[in-house]
Amino acid sequence: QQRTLTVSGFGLNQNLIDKNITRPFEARCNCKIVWEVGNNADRLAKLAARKDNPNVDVALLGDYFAQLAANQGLLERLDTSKLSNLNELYDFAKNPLGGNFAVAFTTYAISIAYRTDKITTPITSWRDLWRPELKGRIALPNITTTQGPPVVWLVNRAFGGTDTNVNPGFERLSALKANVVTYYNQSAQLAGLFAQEEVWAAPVGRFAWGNLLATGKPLAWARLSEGQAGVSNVAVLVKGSRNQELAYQFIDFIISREVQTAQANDLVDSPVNRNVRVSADKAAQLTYGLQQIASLRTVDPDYIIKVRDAWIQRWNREVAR
Amino acid sequence: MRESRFPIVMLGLALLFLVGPFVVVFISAFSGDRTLAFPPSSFSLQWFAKVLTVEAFQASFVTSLWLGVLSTLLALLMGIPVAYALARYQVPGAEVIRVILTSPLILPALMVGLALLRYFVLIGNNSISIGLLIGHTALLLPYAVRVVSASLANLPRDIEDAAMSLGANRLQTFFRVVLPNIRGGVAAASVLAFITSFNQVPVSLFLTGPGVSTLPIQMLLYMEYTYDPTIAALSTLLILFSILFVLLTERLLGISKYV
Amino acid sequence: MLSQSPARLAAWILLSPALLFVAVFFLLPVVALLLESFHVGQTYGLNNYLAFFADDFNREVYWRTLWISLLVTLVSALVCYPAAYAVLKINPRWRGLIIGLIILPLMTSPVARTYTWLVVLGREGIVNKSLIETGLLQEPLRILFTEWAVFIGLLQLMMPLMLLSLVSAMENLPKDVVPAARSLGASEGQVFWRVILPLTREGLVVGGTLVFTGCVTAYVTPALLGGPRVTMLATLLYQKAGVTVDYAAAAVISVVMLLTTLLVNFLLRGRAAKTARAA
Amino acid sequence: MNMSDFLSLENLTLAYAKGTAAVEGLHLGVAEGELVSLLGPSGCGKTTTMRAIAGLLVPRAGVVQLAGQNITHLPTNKRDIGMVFQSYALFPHLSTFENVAFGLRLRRVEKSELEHRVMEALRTVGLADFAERLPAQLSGGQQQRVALARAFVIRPRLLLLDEPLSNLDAKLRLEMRAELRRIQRELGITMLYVTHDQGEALALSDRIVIMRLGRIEQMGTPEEVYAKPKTSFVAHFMGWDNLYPLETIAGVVGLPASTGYTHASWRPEAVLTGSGDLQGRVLARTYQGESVEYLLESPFGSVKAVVAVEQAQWHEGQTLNFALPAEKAALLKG
Amino acid sequence: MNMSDFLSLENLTLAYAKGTAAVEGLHLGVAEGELVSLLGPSGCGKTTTMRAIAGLLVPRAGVVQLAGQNITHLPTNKRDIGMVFQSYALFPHLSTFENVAFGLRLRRVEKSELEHRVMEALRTVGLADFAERLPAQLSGGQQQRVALARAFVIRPRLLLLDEPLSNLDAKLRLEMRAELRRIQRELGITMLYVTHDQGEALALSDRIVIMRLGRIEQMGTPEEVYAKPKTSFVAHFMGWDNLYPLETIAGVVGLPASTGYTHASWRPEAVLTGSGDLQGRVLARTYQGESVEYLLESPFGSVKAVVAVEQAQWHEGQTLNFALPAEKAALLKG
Ligand SMILES: Nc1ncnc2c1ncn2[C@@H]1O[C@H](COP(=O)(O)OP(=O)(O)OP(=O)(O)O)[C@@H](O)[C@H]1O
Ligand SMILES: Nc1ncnc2c1ncn2[C@@H]1O[C@H](COP(=O)(O)OP(=O)(O)OP(=O)(O)O)[C@@H](O)[C@H]1O
Ligand SMILES: [Mg+2]
Ligand SMILES: [Mg+2]
Repeated sequence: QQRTLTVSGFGLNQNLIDKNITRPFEARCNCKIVWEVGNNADRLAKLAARKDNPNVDVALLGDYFAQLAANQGLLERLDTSKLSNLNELYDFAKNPLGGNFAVAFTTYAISIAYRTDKITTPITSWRDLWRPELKGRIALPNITTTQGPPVVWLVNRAFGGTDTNVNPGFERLSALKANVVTYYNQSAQLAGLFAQEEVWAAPVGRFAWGNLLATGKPLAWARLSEGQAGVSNVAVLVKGSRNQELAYQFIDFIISREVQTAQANDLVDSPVNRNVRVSADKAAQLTYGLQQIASLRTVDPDYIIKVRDAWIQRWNREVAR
Repeated sequence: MRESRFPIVMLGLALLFLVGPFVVVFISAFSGDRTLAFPPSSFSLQWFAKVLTVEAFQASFVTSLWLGVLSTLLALLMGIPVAYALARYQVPGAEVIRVILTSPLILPALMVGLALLRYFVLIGNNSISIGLLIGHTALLLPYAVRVVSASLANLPRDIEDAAMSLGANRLQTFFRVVLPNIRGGVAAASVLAFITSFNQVPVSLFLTGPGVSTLPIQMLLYMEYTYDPTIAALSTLLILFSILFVLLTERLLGISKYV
Repeated sequence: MLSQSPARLAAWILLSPALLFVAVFFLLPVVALLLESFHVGQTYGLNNYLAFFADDFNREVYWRTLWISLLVTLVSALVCYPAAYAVLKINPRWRGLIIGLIILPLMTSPVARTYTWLVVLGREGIVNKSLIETGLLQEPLRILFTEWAVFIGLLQLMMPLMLLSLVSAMENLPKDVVPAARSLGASEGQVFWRVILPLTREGLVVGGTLVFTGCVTAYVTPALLGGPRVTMLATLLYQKAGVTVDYAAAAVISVVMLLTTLLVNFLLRGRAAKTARAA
Repeated sequence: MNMSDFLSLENLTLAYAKGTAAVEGLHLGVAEGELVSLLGPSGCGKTTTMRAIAGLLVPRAGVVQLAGQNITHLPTNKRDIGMVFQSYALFPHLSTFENVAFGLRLRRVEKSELEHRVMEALRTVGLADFAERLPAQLSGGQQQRVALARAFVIRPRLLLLDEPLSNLDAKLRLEMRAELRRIQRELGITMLYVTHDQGEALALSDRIVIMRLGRIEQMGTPEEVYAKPKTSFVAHFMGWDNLYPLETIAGVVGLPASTGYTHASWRPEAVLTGSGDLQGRVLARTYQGESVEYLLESPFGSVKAVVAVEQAQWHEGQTLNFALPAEKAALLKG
Repeated sequence: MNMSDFLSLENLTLAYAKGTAAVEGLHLGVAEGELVSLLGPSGCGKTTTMRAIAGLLVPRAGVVQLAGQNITHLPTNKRDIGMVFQSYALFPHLSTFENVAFGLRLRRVEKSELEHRVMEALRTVGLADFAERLPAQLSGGQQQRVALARAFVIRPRLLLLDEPLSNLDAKLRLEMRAELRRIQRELGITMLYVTHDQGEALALSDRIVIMRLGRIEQMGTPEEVYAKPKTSFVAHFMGWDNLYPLETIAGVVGLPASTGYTHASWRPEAVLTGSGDLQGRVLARTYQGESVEYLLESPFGSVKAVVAVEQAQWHEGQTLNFALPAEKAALLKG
């Protein structure tokens, strides 16, 4: 009987992921991969709900969601000796949460994607989102998404707030309501919103860029004066998984050079394997290279976890209505 | 005898509102563009081809099909005896029984899905597939009871008495006389139940897991991830499927009586 | 008919599988969920409800759900009355086709049906395009992700139920009462107000209950057409249970939904009964 | 058509949708105060004719005149024609009083007059004590009387009744028949009465119109149509059960053979038994209380004879002599 | 109860659920080959009695015996009692042939015999050519004949017929009545026949049982119950329309006043008109074809008289002499 590995993933570009990961891995391991897809919050909720009787082996999560999962005791510590490709990764990717709970398989910048034909003065700052010409034309990530809290954090910073005083950020975001069409729950929704002309500009993670370009609309990736924030996606092993051996093989596989190269070339995920080489024009569409990665202002998962619940409350009350 | 045109105009508007959007989707489904826009700038069949290749759709279509068939069967197996007992015996507390059996219709379906997930799947530690089957069966049971009851009400009791006077016992009477005469109602109930299950979202929403998902849920997911006309093509297929069903069932069974 | 007790036994044998099934697999979990909504620490109380309604975001969601549902019910009644009347008067030859067109949406996946509105109502959608082309609008209207989008989606989703209820109520009008009223001197309008309306009130109640309940509990439409800005009870329920894993809150929302639909159901029925008694 | 006719139908042709005509080229005149019955088998077009008079159906051709006015295209509610339906068609949501008051309210009759007229009408039909009941709380006969009161209280120029008694049981039907006749006499109202029961038509009508396949077959007083049927159809309908082709029977009973007629017929009561030169064997003997009905087998066909019970001495299987008296024969065309 | 009775009901008390008894203390015996009618108004318990005999209702008390065997608690399907229903109760999904074959198939009758017997039965009711039709494709009369064939083809020991003709129209009812009688004679089958139509009961029965409020009011041959009613109820039911308290009428017509009877009654046909020492004013005159019915107003109440049409010279409002011959009176108790 064939073995089955259940992987919880994002679902974005699933067809490309199937091409680059699912099918090659299935061929190699003579097993079957079953995907459970959804946004981070959804999937974390499911992991938590099934804590005592997990039905997922490997989960791919945003870094602070993985941290949340680790805090709730949902994760197994990784035996890194079973990951032969680990040493090819940039150092920050090897143990991003500490305690060997996770391995990062991609990292990405968060910035603003915008329509160059509609917005003639390029967007260069978070503050540009408040331009009157954008009335009813922007989408923000919902607070429960992975990008939600980092965007709040970045905006707060841009308007002079600090980690202990987030009032400037929330006040400004509340004032942004008139410009917001909707708050998105999936980065993937953005492609639709751009394609249907509902939205001209939106903060988004770099991983969705390929998807956005596919709409065929003239789009640019804003170079923000405040700099870009960086977030990693990590792979974790779910506690109680009954397919640990396969799970390690899978994690090792997705950080391998060949997979990381394939994913990068399809603009699915920016690579964290230092041996990956891509052409210059691909590189321009990705968060690529140690230099660029180093320039990102990393958002501290621990901080976000600490403030998230309060932010969700506040967001619901002051922003999302 | 000049009659006011107002009612006809309202009917026309109502129908336009109900069915008009389908036309837009039909046309979008044949788009040759990469993303959804209306009207499309060119036409092709590519999105229909795509529907057939998306694995999630294939798998969930099969799941939905099985789920629909099994839950319909279960609902009928339990519902027909209920309809018969309520129609033919003076059961004490018949009203209470009716309320209990129609409660799945009254309760918000999301609540049902949640309750099953929480207590049946998570706490009771049963598989999601079974939970899904139970949720759907419970939801279809009222339809089965109602539609079969309606057709039993049209079946004169006399013919059962006649069968018994001719020497048939109760079982023989049921299988030789009652069942053949309510098969229209049973067929209508099956169709209605199957369609209801096949289109169900709220109950299924909570009762999906890795590898277990229904077509509507996959469509929802897909729509969150992709904004191309694939869903338009799939919707078109589903609408055509519905038209076929409506034509067939309205002609054969007059299903509008039971909706 | 055998003697009384074997008949009763037979009835129970026929009834018990379904009753057991519903009781064990269905009512038990639901009742557990109901109880959970009252669960506070080790005891029971209304704290969860108080907490839920103390949050003005939740209150806003509740009122929004309520008024959108009521508006959909009202508008569909207003549109469907004349429409149902027309269905009856139309040449029987077309009748089947029209009934078919009414049932068609009911038999189509609500996901597909809601999806159509994404295409139709968008800023590049056919509604905005034609309004702009005819010069009625300068700028495209923002409809998607507003309460109006949810209203329109729900209206289309639920209207067939109202229409069918009213059509069947009118079909069951006693034979010849309309010609009788005409022969007594009633114009068409008078026939409608004095005979048809009072005699189809039951259909209105049934249709109204179906539509209202459907609106309060609908998930797909507010989720797709409203988005997080237009949270409704159903989407909030999903968020609580599926995203924030707050089962107590989710249970509270379920109960609030249930009570709201039961209450409206009860009120509508009460009205109908009262008018019936008065008459 | 007679100029003095109160209601006149001229060359009326009626059809449903695109079907063939249900009624064709109908001419009929009704004098004021007259009660005329339309009698005929199911599907002959009685209801269709009524509907056209009421304005519920637009004629394909022809004219409907009432009191000298062409009303062919007047809407129903402007015609002032009362209707009583087989199904009663009472408004189930209104009390007896309100049912009867319905037409008066539409005419904005002033309150005290309205009450007076409604109660007067209810008294006429003997239902003054039932004013507050809903239709569902009345028996069939009572409902029919409410329908009648509702129709005549508006003082219609004409009252149309479509098989008003056919949903009642036999005893009640007889009672209501008398009642109806009384009310018609009392109010002097012109009535057109549809029925397929010949007894009812005979008992009630000033004139009977016998219809067949959308046309008038014979028209006349009850005595005329009962005693002098002109066609086999009318004869059969009126109970002339012994009907034979003239060529068969003429020689046997001594009637002239070729006179332009096709059939001869005798009522069962006209058959002489116990004497005569014809012979028949008793096939069946049916006791009817006052009389016995014999079914006889004879060389030219079966014969039905009704015999007073005192003279009914023959039993099944016996043979008896009988006669078909030539002077009691009806000679028929077609 | 007679020992030779084929069917006997002894002290039968029947009730629905917890209600009061619908039939109480009924005694009835039916001889083999006899056709007995149960006659009575709606609700008097005729159907209830039938259902108990068929085993569809368990008696609250009493015994049902058939051919000497106590069958009170035998299930319906073991009784071998055929039933024919007012609604026909044909199986809508089965052809005429299969409807008739139903009981034989349950008895596992061998194929060629089954075909033979079914076709035989269909020939008996004249429907051999309709074997393949579905019930919906048959007329009412044909359906009723299928129901009859279906019931007697299993050679039941007893045939129960519950108003089998009441859904047919008047003409057809007469035809089927004769047919039924013929078949009963032919097959020699014992029948219990329920009806509320006195004409039907008179025409068909060997014996008539008149029921009222769940009890037997009178029982006898058709001639007995028609000509010699014992109670007002039976008299009224049998068309003795002129019914007066004995104390009122005795002096007027010269009957002895106190003889233990309470009422005297005359049939309308027994009233003498044109002579006699009583006087009456014509209230209504109803033409009936052969005869005219007069409703007369007299000092002791209204009188109904039926007069042959030739002698019916009086008109409404006129006064005429009449007589109630003492020798034609029925004296009644209660
Ligand atoms: N609504 C209708 N549409 C089409 N044809 C009709 C309609 N109503 C009646 N007809 C046809 O018109 C003809 C006359 O029907 P009508 O109802 O006038 O008969 P009727 O004499 O009143 O019979 P009955 O005694 O059965 O009431 C029949 O052939 C009938 O089939
Ligand atoms: N299923 C039932 N449940 C309760 N009471 C019943 C039922 N059927 C009949 N009855 C009552 O029993 C009494 C006798 O009814 P039954 O049907 O025997 O009368 P019937 O003589 O056949 O009358 P009809 O001529 O109307 O058929 C009536 O008072 C009736 O109301
Ligand atoms: Mg008619
Ligand atoms: Mg009965």
